[in-house]
Amino acid sequence: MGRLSVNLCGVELDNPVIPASGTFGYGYEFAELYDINVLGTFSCKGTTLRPRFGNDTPRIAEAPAGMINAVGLQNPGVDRVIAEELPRLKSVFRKPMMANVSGFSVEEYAAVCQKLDREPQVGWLEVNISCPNVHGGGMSFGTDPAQAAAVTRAVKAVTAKPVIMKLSPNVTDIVAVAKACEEAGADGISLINTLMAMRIDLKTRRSVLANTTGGLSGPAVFPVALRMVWQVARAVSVPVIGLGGVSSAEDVIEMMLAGATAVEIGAANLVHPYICRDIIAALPEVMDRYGINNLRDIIGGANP
Amino acid sequence: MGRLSVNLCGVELDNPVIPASGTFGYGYEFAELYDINVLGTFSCKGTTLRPRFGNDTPRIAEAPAGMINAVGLQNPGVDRVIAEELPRLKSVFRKPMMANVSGFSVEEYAAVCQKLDREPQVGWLEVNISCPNVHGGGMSFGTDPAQAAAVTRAVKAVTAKPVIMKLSPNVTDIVAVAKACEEAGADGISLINTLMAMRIDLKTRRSVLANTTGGLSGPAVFPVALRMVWQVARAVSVPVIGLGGVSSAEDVIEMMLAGATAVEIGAANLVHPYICRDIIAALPEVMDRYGINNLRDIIGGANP
Amino acid sequence: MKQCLFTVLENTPLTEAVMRLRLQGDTSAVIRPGQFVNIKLEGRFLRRPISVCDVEGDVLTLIYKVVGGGTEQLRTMTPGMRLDLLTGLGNGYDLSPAGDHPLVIGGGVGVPPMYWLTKELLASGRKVTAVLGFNTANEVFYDDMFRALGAEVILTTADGSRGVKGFVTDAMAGLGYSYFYACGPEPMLKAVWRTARGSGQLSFEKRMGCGFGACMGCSCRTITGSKRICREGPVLTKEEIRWDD
Amino acid sequence: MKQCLFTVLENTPLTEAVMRLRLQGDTSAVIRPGQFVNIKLEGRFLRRPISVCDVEGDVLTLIYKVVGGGTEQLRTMTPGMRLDLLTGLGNGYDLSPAGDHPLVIGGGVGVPPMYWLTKELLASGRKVTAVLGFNTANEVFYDDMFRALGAEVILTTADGSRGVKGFVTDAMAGLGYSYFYACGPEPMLKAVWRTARGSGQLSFEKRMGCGFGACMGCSCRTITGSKRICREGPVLTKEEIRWDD
Ligand SMILES: Cc1cc2nc3c(=O)[nH]c(=O)nc-3n(C[C@H](O)[C@H](O)[C@H](O)COP(=O)(O)OP(=O)(O)OC[C@H]3O[C@@H](n4cnc5c(N)ncnc54)[C@H](O)[C@@H]3O)c2cc1C
Ligand SMILES: Cc1cc2nc3c(=O)[nH]c(=O)nc-3n(C[C@H](O)[C@H](O)[C@H](O)COP(=O)(O)OP(=O)(O)OC[C@H]3O[C@@H](n4cnc5c(N)ncnc54)[C@H](O)[C@@H]3O)c2cc1C
Ligand SMILES: Cc1cc2nc3c(=O)[nH]c(=O)nc-3n(C[C@H](O)[C@H](O)[C@H](O)COP(=O)(O)O)c2cc1C
Ligand SMILES: Cc1cc2nc3c(=O)[nH]c(=O)nc-3n(C[C@H](O)[C@H](O)[C@H](O)COP(=O)(O)O)c2cc1C
Ligand code: FES
Ligand code: FES
Repeated sequence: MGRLSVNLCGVELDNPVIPASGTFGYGYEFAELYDINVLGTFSCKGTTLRPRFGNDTPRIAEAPAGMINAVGLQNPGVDRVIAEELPRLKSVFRKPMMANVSGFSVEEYAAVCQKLDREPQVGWLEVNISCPNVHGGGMSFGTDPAQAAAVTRAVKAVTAKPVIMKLSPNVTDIVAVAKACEEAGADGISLINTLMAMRIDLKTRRSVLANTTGGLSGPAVFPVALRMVWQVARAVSVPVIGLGGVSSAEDVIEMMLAGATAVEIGAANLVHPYICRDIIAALPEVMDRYGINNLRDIIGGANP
Repeated sequence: MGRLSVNLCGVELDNPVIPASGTFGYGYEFAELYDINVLGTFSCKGTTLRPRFGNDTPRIAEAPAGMINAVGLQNPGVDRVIAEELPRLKSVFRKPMMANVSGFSVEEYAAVCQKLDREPQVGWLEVNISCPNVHGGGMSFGTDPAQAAAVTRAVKAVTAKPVIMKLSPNVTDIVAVAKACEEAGADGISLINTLMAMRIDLKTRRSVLANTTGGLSGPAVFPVALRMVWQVARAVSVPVIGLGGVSSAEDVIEMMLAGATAVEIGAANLVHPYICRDIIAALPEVMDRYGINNLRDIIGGANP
Repeated sequence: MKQCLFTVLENTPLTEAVMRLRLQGDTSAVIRPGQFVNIKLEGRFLRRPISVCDVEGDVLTLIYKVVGGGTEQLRTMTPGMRLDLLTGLGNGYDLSPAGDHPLVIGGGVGVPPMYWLTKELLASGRKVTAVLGFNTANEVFYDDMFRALGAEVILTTADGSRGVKGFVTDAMAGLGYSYFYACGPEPMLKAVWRTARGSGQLSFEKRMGCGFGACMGCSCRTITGSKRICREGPVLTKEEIRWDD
Repeated sequence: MKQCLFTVLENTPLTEAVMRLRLQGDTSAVIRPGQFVNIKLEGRFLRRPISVCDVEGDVLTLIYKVVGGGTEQLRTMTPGMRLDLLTGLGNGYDLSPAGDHPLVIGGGVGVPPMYWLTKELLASGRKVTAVLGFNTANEVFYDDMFRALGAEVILTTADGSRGVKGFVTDAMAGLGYSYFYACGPEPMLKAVWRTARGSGQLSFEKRMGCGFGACMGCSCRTITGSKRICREGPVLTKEEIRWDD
């Protein structure tokens, strides 16, 4: 057990650093750049029941200290993920991976998870409940504790793997959503997904995004993410994965002090492709600087 | 009527630029720097019934492209504002000013507004409903449409001045809160206040803020603010004031295209004390660049 | 793909808004004309993608137009300053089907990538005709550079202030060529796609999150399925392109 | 207060972590020792407040300790670079009650503002004793500069590696003086406040949003009501200070 290791829902991670869903593909683009086995694990592109092209383009915009995306869950669908992506990944990644799952109805979530449950490469299911709920008026599953619980229960019923519910920050009371997921059986909580945002192009007088709005991520959201991790980690007893704007070893430690057992890194991968590797390499020295022997000792270690 | 003028709840503004509450004191610090009569108007420090020192210090923290504050409504109380601040302001500002009001119960809001209603210098009441509701379990008035409506009604009952309800962005459904305020009689809506946030000091392993959490503002929040202005402006028929991270003439125009009738500037004043004056000076040239004859023509002029 | 620091050698105006940037560094990942680099600028979150105009040893030439904050900032770079680049991005042009007399078509800032392509096509013993389109005479750049390479150059300007009056497609009518390569604004590409005889390759632009295939920000639909412009593109063949609007 | 661009003349280390920065620009708003400037750094949102150590004509001397990202960035500034400063912030020390032999007490990076103060006190014909406290010998700076001005200097180090072993208050015991001025870390100020005989002025630090009175970020309670450290401070009189903890 190294200085960096943490235990995420019963599975030991060599370190808490996890590339976030949607910013690391299915892993092998980055495997061309560095040995991705240095990672704790990684969360794959959000996978849905059917293949999706996603939203129209443009679906990326620049923001102060961040970016907005409206990719809209482009993915080949769970069957091709299992048939093509996972086998391809096997040759470059020998650790359990985190399967990120999305859906537009409770049944869809369950169907995708049931299929992924059979895959030995999948270590955790990360269930993204910020997608719009087509049967529930378009608001996301993640904005209503009762619906969040319903998704959690449906997924838990079809899988023996640890289920991590990934929450949307676009809510009044993040603790209520987290607790509802925990009570419904979630094995962990990850947060935050993106903050709903928009930019208008002054020349065209239209949204920069074809989808009108999109999700803000990157350093800009870090203080909001940290606050939510802090609130949720104190309210639930399952592990919390912290993410949102993390881009340095110091940020990883700050998230862990706030209560995160592991830390995901999203947008930063897009701009600095080696950042996860570099953060893992930098952690021991930064830990020394702040008198930290083992990362697992500091989880939730901050005082108000 | 100049190229920059707009009409805010029946009162003509020379231009839409308004320093935001809490970042411009009661005006006269800035009057030492430039003639503040160039402003559309300004919103004064949040005023409460009784004097308040505010939260303990430290109550300021740095964030990526922004800052966090937990000042906690330090102000001398409405009676001294009327007795001392307004007379002092009179000598440097000859336009109607916007009185920003806070409270911890519906009665307090009403009591402060009733007193300010008698002051001829006050052009608008801007009612900040993001303060914690001490009688309602600590959640802010701004997070529940019914309570937001209750404050609006109570305030409208005691004043003939235009009432602008200032909303908190820490909600699932900003449109619901805005509509509740409009239905309860609000003459305008301003948004956003700060996003609840936190930072932890790695050396002390404590929150950087004595108050643990604080409010994020500055460029980091601009895309979130713009999205909310866009959503609210399409849902209500009263004027909307847009704010959150505005720091250039381009940002002012972007907010107006999203639906803002006027635009407030907060944190940017603290770092660039002349910024409001400079933005007003820059607007005509930037308008020319984007083919805008009169600012009032572009309010809500963007397409999805 | 490689991430490397490059040193600015030159950053000079070619026209009022178009600049030539010459950079020195590790160019080993830059292997094909039509590829691009992605440039990190201080204080901007996303990198800015710019096509490779030329590469000679460890010197990279980029040509960019100042259109917004990032390119405005790039304009202020002076020799000796350093830039963090991702290099060797995108598929680039496939030269093998070019035949003996390919046509290269560039419009505006679509001209620069055609320069290196033309050089390579000529180096392989082919004859090249280059149709270069601009809006107006004082926006023209690099036509002399193409001539110096040995290409036949046909210049067009929309207002007729230099060369053929009209669009690149006007100049193409009646030309004989074995294959074509095109880069330019989307309306130009669409016109070329619609009117060009025979087969060819066209290079596209999309807003990008990463530039190396990680984010799915730049996807486009083709008749063989979705492709990432940054990885399976920016060059698509005429046959696979699907115009949705 | 003034907002001006200053040019870096010098940025050199005095100790491992402490740097001296000399800047040229419009110093006209800097009128009293104990005032500070607020420095904008590229990529950081809030300005960084630093006390004026000296001003001579249009040259400002600042001394800062590298403690975090902003001061680390400041360390990389080289001569010729420019910095955006707000100058002339804070009340500064009031020299009128100093008497004929004031004591100035500086601890760590509280030493720099005492330099200009000492210079002014000496210029007005007073005798000055300066008690300068540091942690250890290799953190000591500027003691020779105080001596060169003509002040009597008593050096203290917490570990006794130079000068008197102990804290500034240890060195103060038994000294005769007409008035005192102090700047340093809060525990030092508290100890000075508790043990110093007679009257004096003490200078405080607070996290700041603006530095010029606009945000109420830096408020502190005094016996005469709340004061903004950036405007009614950073200098408070011994008599008005309230310690809440
Ligand atoms: C593969 C590729 C190759 C390119 N090659 C060149 C070239 O050789 N020369 C050249 O002048 N330009 C080229 N462009 C366009 C260039 O990337 C944009 O002009 C530039 O990013 C604008 O940045 P800005 O900050 O000045 O503008 P802003 O409008 O402020 O940029 C805001 C955001 O939008 C993006 N963006 C804006 N315009 C475009 C665009 N046309 N395409 C993609 N993203 C855009 C920016 O990258 C940034 O993320 C290329 C684009 C792509 C995708
Ligand atoms: C009136 C005044 C005068 C000062 N004079 C000097 C001086 O002459 N020499 C010197 O070395 N230091 C001085 N300081 C302290 C100096 O401002 C901080 O060390 C510096 O801001 C740290 O910035 P950073 O980015 O390196 O650290 P970080 O910890 O990364 O800064 C994060 C944030 O906290 C603030 N902060 C951190 N430490 C302090 C502090 N001690 N006081 C106030 N804000 C702080 C920063 O300004 C920034 O907003 C003074 C502070 C004040 C208030
Ligand atoms: C381009 C892009 C695509 C994303 N796609 C997904 C996704 O498919 N599923 C998901 O749960 N989150 C997705 N996210 C959200 C990220 O996983 C992460 O929650 C968010 O970006 C905040 O982290 P960051 O600030 O480090 O980027 C995506 C983010 C980006 C930038
Ligand atoms: C230091 C500070 C103090 C503030 N005090 C108040 C206040 O008293 N009342 C209020 O309604 N908003 C207050 N705000 C919020 C601002 O008015 C504004 O809504 C918010 O900061 C977003 O705008 P910005 O990003 O331009 O700063 C304060 C903000 C800051 C930074
Ligand atoms: S820009 Fe990220 S996949 Fe193409
Ligand atoms: S720092 Fe803003 S009032 Fe003092």
